[in-house]
Amino acid sequence: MNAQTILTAMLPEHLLLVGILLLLVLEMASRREREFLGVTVLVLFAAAFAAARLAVADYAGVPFPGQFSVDPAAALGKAVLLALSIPAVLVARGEFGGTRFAILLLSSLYGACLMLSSDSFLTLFLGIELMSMPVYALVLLAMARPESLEGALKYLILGGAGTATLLLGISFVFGATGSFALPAFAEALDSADPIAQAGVVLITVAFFLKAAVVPFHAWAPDAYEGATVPVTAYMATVVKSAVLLAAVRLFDGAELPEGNAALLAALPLASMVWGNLTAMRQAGFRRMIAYSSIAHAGYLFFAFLGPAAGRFEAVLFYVVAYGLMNLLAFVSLPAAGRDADRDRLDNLKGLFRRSPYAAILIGAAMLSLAGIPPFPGFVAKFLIFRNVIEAGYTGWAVAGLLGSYLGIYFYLRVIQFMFMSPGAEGAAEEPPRLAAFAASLCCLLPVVLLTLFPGWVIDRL
Amino acid sequence: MDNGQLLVVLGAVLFALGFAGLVLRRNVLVMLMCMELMLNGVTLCLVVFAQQAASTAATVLVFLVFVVAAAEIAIAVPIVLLLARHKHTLDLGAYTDLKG
Amino acid sequence: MSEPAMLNLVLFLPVLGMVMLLLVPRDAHGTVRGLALAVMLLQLALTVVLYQAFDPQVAGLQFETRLPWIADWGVYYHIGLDGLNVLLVLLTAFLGPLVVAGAFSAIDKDVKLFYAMVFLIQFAMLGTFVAQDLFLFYVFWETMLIPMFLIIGIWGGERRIYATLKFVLYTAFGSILMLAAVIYLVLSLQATSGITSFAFTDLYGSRLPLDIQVLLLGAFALSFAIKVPVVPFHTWLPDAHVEAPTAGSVILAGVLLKMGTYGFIKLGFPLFPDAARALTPAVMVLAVVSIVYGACLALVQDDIKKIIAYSSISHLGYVMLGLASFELIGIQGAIIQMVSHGLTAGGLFLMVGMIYERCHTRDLAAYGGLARILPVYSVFFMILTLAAIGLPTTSGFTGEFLVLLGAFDAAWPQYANGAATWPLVLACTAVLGVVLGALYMLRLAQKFLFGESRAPHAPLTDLNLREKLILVAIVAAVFVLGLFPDSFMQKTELAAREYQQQVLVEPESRWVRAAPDGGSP
Amino acid sequence: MSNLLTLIVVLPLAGFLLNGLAGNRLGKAFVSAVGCGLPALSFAAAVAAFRTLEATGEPIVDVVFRWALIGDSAFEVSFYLDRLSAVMTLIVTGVGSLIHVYSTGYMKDDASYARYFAYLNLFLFFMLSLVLGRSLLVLFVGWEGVGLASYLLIGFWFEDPAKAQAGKKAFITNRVGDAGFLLGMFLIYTAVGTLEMDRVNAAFMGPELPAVSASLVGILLFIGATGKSAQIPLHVWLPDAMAGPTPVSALIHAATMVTAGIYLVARLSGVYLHAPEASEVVAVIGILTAFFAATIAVVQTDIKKVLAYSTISQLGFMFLALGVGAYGVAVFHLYTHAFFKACLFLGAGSVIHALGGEQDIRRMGGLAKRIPVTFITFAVATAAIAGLPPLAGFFSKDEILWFAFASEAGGAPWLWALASLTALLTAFYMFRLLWLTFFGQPRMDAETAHHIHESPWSMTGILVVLAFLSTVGGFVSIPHFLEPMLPLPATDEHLHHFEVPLIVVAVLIGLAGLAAAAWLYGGDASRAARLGARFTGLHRLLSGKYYVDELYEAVLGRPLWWISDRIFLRLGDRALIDGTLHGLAGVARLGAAALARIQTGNLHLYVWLALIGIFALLWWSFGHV
Repeated sequence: MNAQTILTAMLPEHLLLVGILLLLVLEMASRREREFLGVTVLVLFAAAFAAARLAVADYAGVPFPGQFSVDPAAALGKAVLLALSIPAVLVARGEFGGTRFAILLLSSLYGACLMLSSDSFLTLFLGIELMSMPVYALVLLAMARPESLEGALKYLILGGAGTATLLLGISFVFGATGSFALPAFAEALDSADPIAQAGVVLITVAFFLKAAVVPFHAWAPDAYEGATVPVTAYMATVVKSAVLLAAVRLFDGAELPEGNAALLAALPLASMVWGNLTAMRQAGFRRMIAYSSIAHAGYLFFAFLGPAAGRFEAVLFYVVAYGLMNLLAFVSLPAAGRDADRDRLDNLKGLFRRSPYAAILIGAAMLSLAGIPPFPGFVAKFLIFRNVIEAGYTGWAVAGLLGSYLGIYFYLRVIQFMFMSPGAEGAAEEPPRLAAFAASLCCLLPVVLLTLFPGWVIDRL
Repeated sequence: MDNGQLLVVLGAVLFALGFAGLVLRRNVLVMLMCMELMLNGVTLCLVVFAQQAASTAATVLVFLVFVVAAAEIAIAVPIVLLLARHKHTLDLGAYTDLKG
Repeated sequence: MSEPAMLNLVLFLPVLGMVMLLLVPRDAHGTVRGLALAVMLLQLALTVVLYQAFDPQVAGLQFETRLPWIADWGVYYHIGLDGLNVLLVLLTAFLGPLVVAGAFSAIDKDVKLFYAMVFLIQFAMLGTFVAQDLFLFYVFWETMLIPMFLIIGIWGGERRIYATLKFVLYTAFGSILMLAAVIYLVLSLQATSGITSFAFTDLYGSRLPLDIQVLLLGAFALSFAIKVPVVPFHTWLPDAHVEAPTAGSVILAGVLLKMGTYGFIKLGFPLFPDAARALTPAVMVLAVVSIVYGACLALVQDDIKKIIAYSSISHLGYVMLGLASFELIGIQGAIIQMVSHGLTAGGLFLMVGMIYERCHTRDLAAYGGLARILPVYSVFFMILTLAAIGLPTTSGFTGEFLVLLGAFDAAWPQYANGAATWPLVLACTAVLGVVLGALYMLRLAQKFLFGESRAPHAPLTDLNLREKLILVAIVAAVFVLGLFPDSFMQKTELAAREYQQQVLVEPESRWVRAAPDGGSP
Repeated sequence: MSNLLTLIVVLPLAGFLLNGLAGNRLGKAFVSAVGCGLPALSFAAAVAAFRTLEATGEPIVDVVFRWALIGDSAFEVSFYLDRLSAVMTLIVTGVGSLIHVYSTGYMKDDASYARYFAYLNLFLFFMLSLVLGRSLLVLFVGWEGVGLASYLLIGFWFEDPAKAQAGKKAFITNRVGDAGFLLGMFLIYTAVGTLEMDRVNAAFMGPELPAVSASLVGILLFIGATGKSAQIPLHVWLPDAMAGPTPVSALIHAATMVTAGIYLVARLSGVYLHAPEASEVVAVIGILTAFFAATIAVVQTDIKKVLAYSTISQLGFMFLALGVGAYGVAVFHLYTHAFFKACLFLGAGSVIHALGGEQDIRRMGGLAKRIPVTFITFAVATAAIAGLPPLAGFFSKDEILWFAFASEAGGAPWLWALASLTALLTAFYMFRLLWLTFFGQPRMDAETAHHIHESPWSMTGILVVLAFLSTVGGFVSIPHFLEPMLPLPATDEHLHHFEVPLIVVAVLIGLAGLAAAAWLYGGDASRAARLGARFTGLHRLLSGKYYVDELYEAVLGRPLWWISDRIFLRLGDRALIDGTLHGLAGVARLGAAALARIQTGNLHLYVWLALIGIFALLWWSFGHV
C-alpha cells in the first residue's frame, strides 16, 4: 500500500474530509451562512468531479487490500451520489444552524462513499454506520417541530436494530465462511449451512430496513415527515441510492439460486403494493414521497432478480433517474412561511396559476416517478423489468408492473392539485430564490439529457 | 454441543432478548438499553467466531461495534432528553404524533 | 428539402410550436392563438406535400429515418410513412388546424398551456403513427396520455376529474400489460434468432408457440381495444367525451381512437399471425357487439355529446370488423372508415361545441327546430349526420359499404362450403347495424333541428366566418372521400395487401422457427 | 354527343346547387326558372338520348369515373340506357318537369320556395342516377338518395313535429329494406364478381349459372323493393309520407320514387327468371298488398290518404305482374299509373289549394261547379284508375289481370280472382272519393266556401296535360316496346278462350264500382253511414289500418328501447362494467385505508413488523434450503 494510491483513489473522500475541516475552521471565523453554503457546494462539486474523473479514466486502485478498493463502477456510483446531494444542499439555505447541516451531510456522504468501495464487511459496516448516524442527527435538525424528535427516535431505534441485525448476520456469515470479504456473502448464498443461511437472511433484512422495504419500512414515513425538506430529499435520494448500490456490490457476481429468488422478490413486491396504496391517501408531500420511496425500493430490489451483469447498470440508472426526479420535485416545492405548510399537498393547489414553471417541473417529476414515458423514470423501469424477464421471472415482472400501475393514481393526484384545483387561499408567493433556481437547473439539465438520449447515458454506465 | 456453539446460541438469545425488549418495554430508555443488549449479543457471537477462526479482523470489528454503540447512545440520549422535556414522559405510547 | 427530413419536420413542428409558445407572454392570447394556427397550417401544408410525394407503387416504408437511440437494446429512432399510416397522418394534420381554430372562442383560461398541450398531443399522435420501432411506438403511445389528461382535466366540464382519471387509468392499465408483452416479445426474438431489435419489420411474423402468442396478442389487444374502444372496454369514452372540451373531444374522436385500430392493423395482428387467425372469431364478435351495443346506447342518450360518443363505438366496430375480415376490400374499407369517422365525428363534436358556446347546454331536450333559427348551422349538421349514417356520396358510405362487403365476401364462401356459419351471421348483423345507425342519428337530428323552434339562449347568432370555414373544410373532405376515394385507396392498397399476407399466409420472418418452448428466456 | 346520359343526370344536380346555394338571394323568378328549366332540359336530353337509342338499337353506356379499384375488383360510376331505363327516364324527367311547373303555382307563397325546388331537383338527380345507373352500386346511391330527398320533402314543413316524424319514419323503414338490398347486392358480388346489372343478368342468363341461389338473391333484393315501394310489411311509411307538400306526393310518392322497386325487379329480370320461389313471393306479397291497401282506402277520409293507399295498392298490382313474369306489363302499369296518379294527386292538391288547406273529404262536396277544370281532370283520372276503357288504366290493369290468370310463370286463378276483387274495390273507393269531393251538398263552413277558387293556369294546365296523357297513354304499348329485352311470359293455350270474357268482366267491375259508389254516396250518403254502422268492428279495423303501426311499435320499437335502456345502459354499462371498475377502485381505497391504519405511529408496532418480517424470512429460507 502506497501513499500515491491512497491519495488518488480516495480523492473524493479526502475532499469531503477537507470540506468538513474547512467548515469547522470557517465556523470559528464567520457566521455567514452564504459562505458555508458556497463552500459545501464547492466541496461537493469538487468531490463529485474527482469521482467522475476517476470513473472516466477507468481508474482502478487498491489503497487498502481486502478492505477498500476503487473501480470505475464504484467511482461512478460515488460521483452520482455526490452530485445528487448538491441540489439538496442548494435548497437547504435556512436549514443551516451554523455549519451543522453541512458537516453532518458531508460526513454522511463520506460514509456512503466508504460503502461503495468496501471490500469487506468491516468497511461496509463502518460505511453504513457513518452514513446513517449523521442522518439521525439531520432529522433532528428541525428541532422546532416536535414531530422531528419523534421521527428521529423512531429512525434511530429501528436503525439501531438494523445495525444489530446486520452485525449478527455478518458474524454468522463469518462464522460459516470464516471470512469478512464480501464474496463470502455470495458463498453463503449458495451454501446449505443454516448458519450461513441465517447470516444471508439477516444481512438482507438489514439492507431492506435501511432501504425501507416492507415490512421494515415503518420508520420511513415518520422520519421523512419529521425531517425538513432538504433532509428528506437527501434521505429519499442519496441514502437510499447508497444502500442500493452497496447492495449491488454486496451481491456482486452472485446469481440468485432458484430458491432464494422469492426472498428478493416477494417483499419488494409487497412494498410496491403497500407503498403505492398507502401513498394514495397522504395529505403531506414528504409523507407521500416516503411511501413512494418505499415502492421504489421495491422496484430497485427487483433489479437483483436480473442477471448479475446487468444489475449495476440497472440500479445506477434507476437511482439517477429516480433521484433526479425526486430532487426536482423537492427543489421546486413552493416556499411557504412554515415548513409544515410547505409540506401540505393543499399548498400545491392551483400552483400552476401562481408559478407555472414550478408546477410543470413538479408535474414532470411526478410523471417520471410514475414511470410514464417519455420521462427517464420509464426507461429506468423498463431496464429493470427487462432484466427481470430476461432472467426468466416473467411472472414476477408482470406482478411488479401491475404493482407499479397502482402508483400512477397518486402521482396524477399531485398534478391534479397543481393544475386542476382552484388556488389555495392566501398562498403567499415569495419570489423563487437564486439557490433554488440553480438547484432546479442542475436537476433539469441532466433530466433533459436522460430524456432525450437515454441510450447515450446507458452506454456510459 | 461444545462451548463455542453454546456461546453462539447464548449470543443469539441475548440478541433475541434485546429485540423482545424493543417490542415489549414502553420506557424509551429501557428500549435503548435493549438495543445495547442486542449489540452485546452480536459481540458475543463475534468473539466466539473470532476465537474459532483466530482472526484479528473479527476482533477489530468487535471494537468497532463498541464505538458504534457508544455513538448511537450519544445521539439517542439527547433525543430522549428533548422528547422527555417536551412530553414530560418517557412512555413510548406518548410519541405517536406521526402516523397514517 | 428531402422528404425524410420533411417528415421529421412535420413530426417535430408541434414541439417547435411549444418552444415558441414559451417565448410568448402569458396573456397575449391573440398571439398564442395565431401562432398555434400558423404552425398547424404549416404542418398541414408540409403533410400534403409529403402525401403527394408518397408513391403508391412502392411497397414498404418511404421517407424513412433510422438513427440509433438506445443502441444497447437495439432501440432506434425509426420513423417512416407507409400505406397504413399515410392517411392517418394526413387526417391528423388536417384536423390540427381545425381543432386549434375551433378552440379560439371556447378556451379563454390558460390559453398558452392549452395550445401547448394540443401541440404535445399532436406530436404524440403523429409519432405513434409514424414510429416503426416498438419502443418508440410505446413511448409515443404513452406520452399521449399526459396532454389528454390535462386537456380533459383542466378545461373539462363538472365531472372532469373523474372522467380524466378514468381515461388515464383505463388506458394505462392496458399499456402496462402491453409493456410486459413488448419486453417478452423482444427478448424471445433475441433468444430465438439472436437479433436484438425493436423494429416492427424484425418482429413481424413471430414464430412463438400458439399459446404464448395468444397471451402476448391478448396483452397488446387489450391495450388497443381499450383505446378503440371495443365493448366491453368502452365505458371511459362517454365520460371522457362528455367532460372534455370540444377540442379534446375532436382530438379524441378524430384521431386518438384510431390509434387503437391502427395498433391492431400495424402491430397486433401482423406480430402474431397464428394467434390472430385463432382469435379472429372473438375479434369479429366483439366488433359486431360494439356495432350493435354502441348504436343501442346512442339511441337512449339525451346528451348530444354522449350520442356521438356512443356512435363512435359503433362506427369503430365497423373498422374492427373490416380489419378482422382479412379481405382486401374489408381492410381498405376499414382504413377509409377510420378517416371518415375522424371527419364526421370530429366535425359533429365541433358543431356541438359551437352550439354549446352559444347555449351552454348539451341536453337534447333543451333544443328544437334549430333549422329555423340557425339555417346554416343546421345544413352542416344535417350533412355530417347523414355522413355518419353512411349515406351514399359521403365518406361514411365508402367506409361502411366496403367494410360490410368485405366482411360478407369473407363470410359467404365459408358458409357456402359449410365451413362455418357464424361469420355470415355476424356480417348480416353488422348490416342490420346500418338501420340502428339511421335510427339514433335521425333521432338526434329530429329533436335537434326539427320540431317547433326553441333554444335556451334565443336569439342565437348563426355561424360566423371562422366556424363556416372550419365546417366547409370538413364537409368538403367528407364528400371528396365519398365520391372519389379511389386515389386514397391506391395509396393504401399495397400496404393493405401486405397486412393481409402477413396474417393469412405465413410470411418469411426474422424468426428462426423456435423450439416448442418458444425459446423464450 | 357522347356523355348525354351524364348530362341528363347532372342537370338537376346543377339546379339543386344553384337553388340551394344562391336561391334565397336571387329571388323566386330565378328559382322557378332554374328549378323548372333544368329538369325540362334534362327531359329534352332524355328525348335526344332516346332517339339515338331508337336509331342504333344498341344500349348507350356512359362511363363517368372509377369510384374505386380494389385488387382486381373495380367499382365504376357509369350510366346505361336501354329500352327499360329509357322509358323510366322519360317518365321521370317528363312527369317530373310537369310537377315542377305545377309546384311554381302550388308553392307560390311558401317562405322556403328555393329550398323546396332545391330538394325537388336533388330528388330528380338521385332518381335519374337510380334509373340510369349501370351498376347496382350507382343504383343504390340513387336508391338511398331518393330516400334522402323524400325524407327532406316529407319533413319540408319541419316545424310540425308530426311531419318531421313522418319523414324520419319513411327513412328508417326504407333503411330496413336497404339492409336487405345491401345483402342481396353483396351476394351478387360474391357470386358474380360484378355489380353491373347487364353483366349480372347476362351471367344468370348465361350457360352455367352462378353458384348461388337466384331465389335468395331475388328475395333479398325484393326486401329492398318492399321498402322503397311500400309493400307489406314495409308499407307503413307511405301514408304518413302524405305530410309532405302535395306535388311531392304526386312526384315522389306516386309517380316515380315508389316505383323504384318495380324498376329494380324488372331491371334484374334475369335473376328473377331463374328464381321461381322469389317470383312467387313477389306475386303473393304484391297481390296481398294490393288487396289490403284497397280495403283500407275504402274507409279513409283524408283525400291524400285515400290516394296514398290506392298507390300502395296499385304498386301491389305491378308486383303481381312482376311476380308472374310479365315484367313489361308491370312497367306498362307503372307508366300509366304515373300519369293518372300524378293527375289525381295534383288534382287533390288543387282541391286542397282551393279549400285553403282542407284535406278531409267529409268537409268537402259540391265542388264540381266551383272548380270545373280540376273536377273534370280528376274525374278522367279516376275513370282511368278504375280501369274504364279506353283510358290508360284499362289497358295496363287488364293485361295484369290476364297474366295473373294465365301466365305459365306462376299465374293462377286465385291471383286473378283476388286481383279482380281489388280492382272492384279500387273503382269503388275512387268513385267514392270523387263523389264525396265534388258532388252532393257542400259540407265546408261558409268561410272556406266563400273563398273557393279555381287554381292558376300553371296548375290547371298541368292537370289537363296529365288528364290527356292518362286518356291516350294506354295506346302506347310499352310491353311490346320492351318485348326485345323483357319478353312476356308464355300463356297457357287452354285459357286463351277466356281472354275476351275476362276483359268484359274487368270493364263490368269498373262500372260496378262506379255504380256502388254512386248508390252509397249519392245524395246525403246516408246509406254509407248506415252500412258503416252495421259493420262497426270491420270499420274500426280498416280505419285503424289493421293496426300495423301499433303492432310494430309494440313488437319492435318498445323492446328495442327497453333493451337499450335497461339491459345495455343500466345493467351493462353502469352496473356491470363501471360497477366492477368502481368496485376495484373501492377495494384499493379500502386497502390503502387498512395499510395506513397499520402505521399507527406506535414504535412497538413497527418493531413487531420488523420482527415478524425477520422470522418469516428465516423460516422461509430454512424451508427452502
